[in-house]
Amino acid sequence: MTMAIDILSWIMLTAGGIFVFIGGLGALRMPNLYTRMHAASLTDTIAAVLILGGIMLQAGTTLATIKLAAILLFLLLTSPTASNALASAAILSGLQPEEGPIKPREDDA
Amino acid sequence: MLSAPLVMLLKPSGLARAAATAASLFAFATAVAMTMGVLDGETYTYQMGSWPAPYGIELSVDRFSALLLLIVTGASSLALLAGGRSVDADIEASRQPLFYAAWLLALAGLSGIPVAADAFNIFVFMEISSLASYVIIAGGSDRRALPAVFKYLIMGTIGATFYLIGIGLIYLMTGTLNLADMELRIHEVADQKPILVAAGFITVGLALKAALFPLHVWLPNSYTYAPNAVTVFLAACSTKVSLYLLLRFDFFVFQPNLAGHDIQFTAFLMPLAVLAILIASGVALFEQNIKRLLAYSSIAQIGYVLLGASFVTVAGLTASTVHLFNHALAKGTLFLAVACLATQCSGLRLSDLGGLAKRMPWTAAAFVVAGFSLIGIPGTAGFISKWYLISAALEQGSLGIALVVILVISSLMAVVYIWRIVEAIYFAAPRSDLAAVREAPLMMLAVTWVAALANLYFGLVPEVPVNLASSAAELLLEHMP
Amino acid sequence: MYYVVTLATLVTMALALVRALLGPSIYDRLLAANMFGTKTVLLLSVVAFLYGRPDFLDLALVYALINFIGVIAVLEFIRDREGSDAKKGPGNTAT
Amino acid sequence: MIILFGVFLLALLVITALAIVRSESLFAAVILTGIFSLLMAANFFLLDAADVALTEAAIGAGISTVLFLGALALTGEHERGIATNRLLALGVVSITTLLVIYATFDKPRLGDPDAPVQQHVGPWYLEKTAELIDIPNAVTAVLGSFRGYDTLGEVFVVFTAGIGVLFLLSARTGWRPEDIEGVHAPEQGLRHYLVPRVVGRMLIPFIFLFGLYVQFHGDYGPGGGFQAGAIVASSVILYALLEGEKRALEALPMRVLQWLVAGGALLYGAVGVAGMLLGGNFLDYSVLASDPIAGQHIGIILIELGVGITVTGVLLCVFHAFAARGKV
Amino acid sequence: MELLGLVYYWVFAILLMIGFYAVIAKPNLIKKLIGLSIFQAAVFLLYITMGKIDGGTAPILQDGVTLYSNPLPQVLILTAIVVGISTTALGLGIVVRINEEYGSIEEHEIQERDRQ
Repeated sequence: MTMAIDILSWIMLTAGGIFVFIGGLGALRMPNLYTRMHAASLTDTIAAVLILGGIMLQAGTTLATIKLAAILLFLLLTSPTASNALASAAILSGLQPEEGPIKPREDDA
Repeated sequence: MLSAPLVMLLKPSGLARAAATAASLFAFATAVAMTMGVLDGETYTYQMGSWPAPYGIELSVDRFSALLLLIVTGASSLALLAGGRSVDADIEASRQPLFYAAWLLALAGLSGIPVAADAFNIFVFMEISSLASYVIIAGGSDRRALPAVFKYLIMGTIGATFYLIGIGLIYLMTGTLNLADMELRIHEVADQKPILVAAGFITVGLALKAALFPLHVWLPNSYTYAPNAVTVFLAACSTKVSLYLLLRFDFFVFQPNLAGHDIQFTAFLMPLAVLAILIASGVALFEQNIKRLLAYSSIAQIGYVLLGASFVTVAGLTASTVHLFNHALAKGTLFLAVACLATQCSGLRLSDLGGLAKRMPWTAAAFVVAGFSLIGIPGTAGFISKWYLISAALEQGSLGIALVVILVISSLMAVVYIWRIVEAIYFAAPRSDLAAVREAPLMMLAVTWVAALANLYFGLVPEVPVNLASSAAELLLEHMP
Repeated sequence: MYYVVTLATLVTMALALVRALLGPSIYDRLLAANMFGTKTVLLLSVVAFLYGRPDFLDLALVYALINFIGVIAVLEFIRDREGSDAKKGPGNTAT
Repeated sequence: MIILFGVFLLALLVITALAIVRSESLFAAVILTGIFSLLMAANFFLLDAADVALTEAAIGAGISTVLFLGALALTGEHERGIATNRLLALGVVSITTLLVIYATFDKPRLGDPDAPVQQHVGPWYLEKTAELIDIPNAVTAVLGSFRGYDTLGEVFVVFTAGIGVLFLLSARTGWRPEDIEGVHAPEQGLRHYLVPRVVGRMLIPFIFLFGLYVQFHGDYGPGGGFQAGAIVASSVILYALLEGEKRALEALPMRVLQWLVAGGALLYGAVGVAGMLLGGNFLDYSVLASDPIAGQHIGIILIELGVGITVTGVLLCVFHAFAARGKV
Repeated sequence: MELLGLVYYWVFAILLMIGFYAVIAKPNLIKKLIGLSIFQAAVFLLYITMGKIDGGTAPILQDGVTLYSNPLPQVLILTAIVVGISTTALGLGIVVRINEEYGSIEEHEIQERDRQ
């Protein structure tokens, strides 16, 4: 049983790590603000779930697990909220999402 | 137990002038009592929280720090007693409680430094005093006070941070923060690079705070645009406290342990001191605003103090400590007189003051007495310290003679710049718009005269400060190998 | 295995930092800063376990909180500034 | 391995610092400063300084960013001038740096257990904390008791800053701290951002509670008065940001805040004096209860409370002073 | 590994340099304050670095752990951080007032306006 939990948690951790990395790449390489935001916020959430979940499995039923759950809850609440506020602020400021095929811009070269 | 009242002073919570004055006088009384005790050869120590010294924080008052306490609390009390009217003119009533609270914090910080025996504790109190000084200087009604304070804040913080780096490096090598303990433990590692660098950082950092010559740029404007009462207080003591720390660190911690440190100390400080004396006096010669003129004169006087210290002899150190005391007295009186003038006149440029002596004879007379003391006319306190300084310089052989020449030149310069003010006040044609000017408020005048008479008293009966200073000097040099 | 996660997080932090440096708009920087904060939270949680001191998770919680407040504060600031820009003329948000 | 992570973080730190100095937009510089603080805090954490990391995060990344933004809102956000006296600066700076680097060569290597730092006073604290004070967090023990006087001084530094900002910003306009309530336009806060408001409202009590937890758990884990003060203050700041200054000030008026500022400092001092009255030295907590260890516990909890109250009060006063200034 | 142990000190020096440079060379007052906080942060790093001990852990006592890092530097830095934020807050207060009086936060513009 412990073996299974271990394996599960390792898988979650590794997957989390990969998502984190992909998110980072996306935030760097995507061509404009909204796509970058998409990459960053989606992977943020899933990576947080996977990594914190993975650690929780490792920790077992201790105080640490409760704290981890609190962190997770907190991240799940704040991270999308921040992204949402950010996006709406950007739209309100007049930065329109581009439509149609996207051309790479100079600063991303 | 005696230092505890000083600490308790730290608790102002929106109180007005009366409370501030009372607290300040109380601190002054405590300081006097401690000075009496210290003169009998005692050293007070107090362990915070009852933890033994290298672990807990210790306070200690010896002969050197008692002198400083006397200066700080005395200056604050005089300024507060006299300054009421002057503060009223600068700051609206609704803001005054905050102002006085900051004042008390500055007092607490400044008096906390000399009593602390723990390097980091000194840093904390240094920050209290500097933050509070920034606040009270910025209280000035002139908008130029603000950039001046900002510059002071930047330079003061750099100074304090340098000091912190120095302490950090010493702590890194010795593992202790208590000054006495540091002195013992630094011995084993004295020849290693971090200690040398630490000595450099501490010296430069404190020199910055003390407005030692090339690092003085923050001082003139801060003093000029501060509220007058604040100038009285800070001019008399804030740089003095940094000087005290500088001497204390150099003589207690570094001198006994670093080979050749005394030579480096002399070689580094003496030229700076000479330059400070000459250049700052020179600038003062041409300055029009009297507060700024006196501020430059302060920079020159700091040079005197360091010059005395750079001889690394008992006579030299006695001279500089006496001068610390006497200069605080003379400059305090001068600025008090200026504050009196400022309550009645619109501007403080020389041209604004034409013929004021006829209108304000008492203020003018006090100004002259203090001015004489600054110059060093026999019979005033300033004479005593100049005398000690010159005799200490003469001990130095041929170099000393050159230094004496410099001292004489700079005294002559002081004669000139004080004379310019006196000339304006007494002999210039009275300005018509000053006809309505009357004498300063009685309270201010009385306090100014107490201070002026103190200048004369300590000039005629110099035993108390001289004894204190010479025993402080011996104390410093006891630590030499 | 913790190491792998730590490494991935660190690299991502570096990438986010690059994005924060490149800009080009304030929102990009803000996005990067936010991402950076979340990654720090993850990093701290993982390192706490790596050190075997899980009681330090409090820290991660504080970071998450501070990060959120920071983003909100910046947004408020932008809104404020645009309010004042609107009076003066069209604001230029790209930096 | 950990040290490699540390070095990696350090590299990021240096890059960020460079970018901060080079960036022409002050706004970007402030955002980067936030990142810088987070990095710094992560580094502190790797170096075993949990309490410091907590403080740096709460104060450096949170509060100081907010304060800088508050000041930026009142001034301009672009740097206009070019660097002046660059040569002089470079000269002074390189001399300093060379000195520091010169000093490093005799320094004990990172983590060397034989370094003098680890020999003298440090271990004593660790041993005696368990014996004399009996709380797990040695940092809190040293802070609160062994070096309680420093902490007292520090509270007064904060206090001074609070007084200073209030004093400065009350100049001229005839504005008094108590007036802030009246000067606000009704539509404040992030009205058109619905989601953050809802979520924020949900989170605020939680943050507040968490602040209290950090306050009172400081004896056992990382935390204590400063951190808790900063967290509680940030929860109120969040409230002010979301609901508008006015609502926040209705909940916690300026007068109350000023009492908090003074009260915390007074509480700290009172504990010290109580120690004296009961026959010990200033800040001697052992005499507060019949059992010295219990006395130490009471003393530390009380002074931490004093610290927390003052820090909260000052940070909020400063925040409101900045925020209100713009609207006058 | 020998040199790696000194890297922290070097980074301290570099950060010190960056912050110090900003304080001296930048004419913008807010930039100066930002520089000042980097400058101070560098010193914090120095202190924390010296307290670290190999194989040690944070000085929060726990059963079964015997080696802790030195708590004292951490205490000092807690104090120093708070001192730092106090200085920054006060500095910002002054900057805001300067901006009100002069309409600028650039050093040279302020000097010009004083000459008028």
